[in-house]
Amino acid sequence: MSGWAMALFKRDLRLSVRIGGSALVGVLFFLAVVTVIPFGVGPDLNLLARIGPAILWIGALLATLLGLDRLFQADREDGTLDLMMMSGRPLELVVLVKCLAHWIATGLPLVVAAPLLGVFLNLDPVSMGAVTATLLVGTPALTLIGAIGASLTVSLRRGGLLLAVLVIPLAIPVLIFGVSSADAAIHDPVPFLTPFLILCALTLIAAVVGPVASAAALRFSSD
Amino acid sequence: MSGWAMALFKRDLRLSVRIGGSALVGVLFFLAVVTVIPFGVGPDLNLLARIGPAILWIGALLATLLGLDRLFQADREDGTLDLMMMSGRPLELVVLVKCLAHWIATGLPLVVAAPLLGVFLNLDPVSMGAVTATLLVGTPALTLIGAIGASLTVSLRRGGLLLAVLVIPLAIPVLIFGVSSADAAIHDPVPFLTPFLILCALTLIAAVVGPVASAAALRFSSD
Amino acid sequence: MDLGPHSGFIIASYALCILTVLALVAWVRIDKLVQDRALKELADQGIVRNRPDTPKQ
Amino acid sequence: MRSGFLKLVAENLTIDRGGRRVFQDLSFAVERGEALVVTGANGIGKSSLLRTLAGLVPLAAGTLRLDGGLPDLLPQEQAHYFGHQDAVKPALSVSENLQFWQSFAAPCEPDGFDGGRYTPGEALETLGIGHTAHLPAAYLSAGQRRRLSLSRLLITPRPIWLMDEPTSALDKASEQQLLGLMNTHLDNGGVVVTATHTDLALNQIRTLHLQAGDPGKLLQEEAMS
Amino acid sequence: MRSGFLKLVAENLTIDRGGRRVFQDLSFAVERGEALVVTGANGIGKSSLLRTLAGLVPLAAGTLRLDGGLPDLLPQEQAHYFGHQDAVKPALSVSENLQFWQSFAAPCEPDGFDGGRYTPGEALETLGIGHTAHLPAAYLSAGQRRRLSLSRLLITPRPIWLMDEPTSALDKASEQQLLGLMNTHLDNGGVVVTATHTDLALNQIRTLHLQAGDPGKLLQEEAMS
Amino acid sequence: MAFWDYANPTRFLRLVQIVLPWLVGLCVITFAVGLYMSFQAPEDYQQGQTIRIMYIHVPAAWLCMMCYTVMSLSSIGTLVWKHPLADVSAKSAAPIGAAFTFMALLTGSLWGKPMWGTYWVWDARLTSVLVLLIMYLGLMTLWRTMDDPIKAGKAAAVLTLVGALNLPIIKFSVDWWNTLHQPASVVRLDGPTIHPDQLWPLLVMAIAFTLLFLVLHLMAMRNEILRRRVRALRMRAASASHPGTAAATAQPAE
Ligand code: HEM
Ligand SMILES: Nc1ncnc2c1ncn2[C@@H]1O[C@H](COP(=O)(O)OP(=O)(O)OP(=O)(O)O)[C@@H](O)[C@H]1O
Ligand SMILES: Nc1ncnc2c1ncn2[C@@H]1O[C@H](COP(=O)(O)OP(=O)(O)OP(=O)(O)O)[C@@H](O)[C@H]1O
Ligand SMILES: [Mg+2]
Ligand SMILES: [Mg+2]
Repeated sequence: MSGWAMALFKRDLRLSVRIGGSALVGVLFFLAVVTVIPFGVGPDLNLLARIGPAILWIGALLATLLGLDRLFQADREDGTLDLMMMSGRPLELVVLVKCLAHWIATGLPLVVAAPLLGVFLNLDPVSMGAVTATLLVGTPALTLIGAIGASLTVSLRRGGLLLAVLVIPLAIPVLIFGVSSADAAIHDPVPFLTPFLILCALTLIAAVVGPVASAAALRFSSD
Repeated sequence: MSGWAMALFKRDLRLSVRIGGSALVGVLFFLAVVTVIPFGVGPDLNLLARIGPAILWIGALLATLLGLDRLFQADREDGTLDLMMMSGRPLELVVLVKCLAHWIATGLPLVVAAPLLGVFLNLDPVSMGAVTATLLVGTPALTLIGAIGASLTVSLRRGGLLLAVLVIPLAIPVLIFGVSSADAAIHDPVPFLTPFLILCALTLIAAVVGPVASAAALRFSSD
Repeated sequence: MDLGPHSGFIIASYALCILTVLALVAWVRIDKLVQDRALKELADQGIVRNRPDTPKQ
Repeated sequence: MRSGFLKLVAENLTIDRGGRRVFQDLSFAVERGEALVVTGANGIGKSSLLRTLAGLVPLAAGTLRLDGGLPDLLPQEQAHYFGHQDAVKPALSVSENLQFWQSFAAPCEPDGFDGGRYTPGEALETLGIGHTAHLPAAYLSAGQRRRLSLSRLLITPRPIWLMDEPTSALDKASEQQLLGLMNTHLDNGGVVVTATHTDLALNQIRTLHLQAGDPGKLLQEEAMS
Repeated sequence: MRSGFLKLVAENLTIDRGGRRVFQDLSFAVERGEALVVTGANGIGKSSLLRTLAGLVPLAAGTLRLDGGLPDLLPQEQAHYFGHQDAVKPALSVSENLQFWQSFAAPCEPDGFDGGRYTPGEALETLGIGHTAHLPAAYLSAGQRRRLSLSRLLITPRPIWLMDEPTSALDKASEQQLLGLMNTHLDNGGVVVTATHTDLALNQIRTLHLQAGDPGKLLQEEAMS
Repeated sequence: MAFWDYANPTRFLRLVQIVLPWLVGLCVITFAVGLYMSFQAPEDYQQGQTIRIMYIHVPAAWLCMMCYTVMSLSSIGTLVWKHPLADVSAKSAAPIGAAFTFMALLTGSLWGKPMWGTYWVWDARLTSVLVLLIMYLGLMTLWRTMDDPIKAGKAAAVLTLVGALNLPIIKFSVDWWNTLHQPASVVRLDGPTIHPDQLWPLLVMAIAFTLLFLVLHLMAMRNEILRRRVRALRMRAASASHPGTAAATAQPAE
């Protein structure tokens, strides 16, 4: 990473860590969603084990998307975003670096927390490993796709919910392949690798489409 | 309602309707969550019907809580909240009226949408009716309890997720009795009325505790 | 005309579709009325467009 | 100088903000018809003082009372606060904004103070934005929004006006108009407390100059004109 | 007056904001060593003009170029923007804030402009907030934050300074210091474009007074010494 | 006259004024004929009378996809050519598209109950239509939430185009996920497989639906242009009486 990108990366990471532990809030939300579902569904352990990977994925999806609203908003509100656009650095890369830092601060903790939460859901070690692996590969895609929503709603105060609504349709393929490769790992006959590779491909696509669309939206929103 | 309360109520309702249809965003999020869950859980209609009431309740819980972050924040950011505290009106009542307006604008549409979403989850008419009835009685409690979170996070920009994390533990009793009375209506042997009455009681308690705690938090946050 | 055992579904789908279309028509018509009224209100205050033929932007 | 009964008295005010003492043992009194102009360098505590008078920042020590006001109301319930934020809702029309505040804020007219009692329409006309009454407030320019915010002070009579840099972001013409309104309020028997960086042409001025000093004491009070 | 090559040229600028035309066919040029002071009533479009020069508001028509600048950079990439917002992160320390901007913003020193090249430490010292370097920026008062924001302009040399009401919220002493810095920048061969409601004591001033008028003709430009 | 000359909203309004009555008439006639034909058509040997639902279900389903195509093309117009009518077109197409999607879902579910025994299954095609509905509604919300129409148009254009990329992905991934719905039988490489007695009413109804879309779209676009005029004029009204605080030229951009 060149100097400016590294500086940006470090700054964003520092901010995430220092400001009220965004990471913590994300993980707590994940935890809250995952614990609330058994209260609704009932304490049937077989059922929970069966829908466990789905619960973890849906929890991670919501936690990621709902935590993204401040990705650009904070920078916009204090004028930093304006200066970034004048900085002479390619905005697409700026977005990519910010997404990376954001994912490390908030996505990675979710991935780390997933196996622990898996215990609550009565997941066996294989499924736990599979879900964690798919989350590791898939959550970056969620962050990158979510960045599009974040830049579309950057000027709106009430971002969170709207962002999720806009982005969920875009994130559905990621969810499908995430859950289906986790399921594939559990039910032996189906091959694990095919959906997993598709998931990887989706993440790579998102790494291109996300920053490009997001930078375009940010440019249009400047005013 | 006395004159000032009516004025406040009308104003808040007008604002919710005019500002980008907050109601619409909440319902859309509800729809999106309910749609996303089968992608995770799988398309098994029996399973979906079984966990249907839970899905609807969890969707409504999240939509309500995540939509609450602007309940006081908008008023705080533009200085309205300061003036409200100087207005010579009891802050508890102000909070209550605001919650009422907010529930009508965003909670009621969720209740109305619930039966439609029930179709996607293969709910039979009885469960649909039961879930809708429990939501009608229970969502006001969610709004009122959420108001506490909203006033605790009023000065924090990154409200949505944090609010949900703070409030979900408080809202779990509502969720439990909501889902269990909906389930009771479906599986005949268990009486429907007992959990339903408890749910009503919870709403009444929330109508007292919510505004009082919320007003206290708002007073402390003024600065 | 006999629509068979499922006539309810057929009639319901036609009826609901017609309702939806009517709602759409009502939406455009009412919207038009609202905008026309607003324009007229502004015109009464003497505020009219002064560049009737220049393209926007 | 007309001397009346209404009197805002602050005794030994001490304020902490963000865990830091902003000022300590500040005492002053302002009578009806008088304007207290608070001056001082950046960050010295002018806004904090005004927000304290408005009851928005809690007192760490000291007392604040309004002699001659309505006894069952707190001082801040008899005051208007006009600060940096406009409390204008862009989605409501100008008159909806104003009507809300008229119905919502309790008026207060103690003896010896005559609030004027403008209707919303009159207030908007007075401030020169009557023609915008039916437009959404979103269409107002910054200056017009500020005037809309100001008209709040005219429709609900309250004897004390707390104004934090009231002329900021106003051009010269609007500034004159504002000073006129403040002088009228003083003539009606009201009290004005205002923080400012510029000189204001008000009738009865007392200046409170805050300045950094020993932790203990930091004010000079002088009566002018 | 030193005359150099560097020249910011705006031709027939037209700006729409929020679907409304703010101004039309505005042309001017500022050379190195010159300050263009933009004045006018509230809401007339001063800030909009500066934001246009900063590339933040899209042009509806017209062109903007920097003669004598680096050819492969856009004009806004050779400019600093100092507006109402401070771009200060309260959670970072003062020097972390500054170091980030030093690494992030690309410097630009075209011929005939000497940027000075302060280190972050020197810049903070120059602005009198050196002692706060290791404090979180959250502890700064409004005026100190503004000075921190200003030090950004010193550490990354760029020839054009776009300053929107730079003296707002500053007390008298800080204002003098700011004017000194602006004059130094002009002497170094830079360009300053600033919007203001007050008079600024700068060396080489050209005034651009915006005022409402017939579409088309709306500006008086006068060169003052 | 080149199409480009209609770029001007005023001229576009004039054109609408002329074309609209004819279109409305044509639309009503086609609907009359189409509805008549669809109730005259013989019943299906498999699906019985419920085949009549097809004559509204399939056109609505086609139209909801076409509408998104129109929006995507308009979005390209907004972003690439900055065509002044493009975002007006995209914005006014969204509610219509949402309504058609709703109709397709509605008729499909009502057809599903007698055919499949349930109103809804999480099948590939059904689910992707549901996702399309969410996308329409999301776009509409985005438009409503941003008050500056120009900025809203650009933001929505970005989202529309990303969504357009996403739709085929959803279609394929969901296909992979679960399938139950009918395979294509009209638009096929080897020619339609359904009986001509059923095909004709279907085609007439499809034309009628397309005309309906055109009529509604033109009317909605006209409303949108008027709405922007009102907005511009109101902004001018806000400043008109006070040149001192007015912008330099108080001219509407619209
Ligand atoms: C809510 C449920 C349904 C939805 C959302 C839906 C959606 C669609 C869509 C999008 C198309 C157009 C596909 C294309 O042309 O590529 C279509 C066509 C069609 N649908 Fe459905 N459908 C639903 C239920 C049903 C049911 C229950 C039936 C009958 C059993 C049915 C029968 C058909 C037929 C015959 C076509 C025409 C296929 C062709 O010729 O291409 N649909 N539907
Ligand atoms: N919300 C707050 N929380 C904590 N501390 C604050 C807050 N607002 C201000 N302060 C601190 O209180 C002190 C006084 O600030 P205040 O805003 O009252 O100054 P001021 O005199 O109004 O300055 P200015 O001329 O810049 O308006 C400053 O040291 C500031 O850092
Ligand atoms: N973000 C925005 N979106 C839409 N319109 C805007 C925006 N900002 C300003 N305007 C409009 O553009 C016009 C010019 O505003 P601008 O802020 O440039 O004025 P100004 O001359 O800087 O005024 P002031 O002296 O109050 O700073 C005003 O009519 C304003 O309503
Ligand atoms: Mg202050
Ligand atoms: Mg300005």
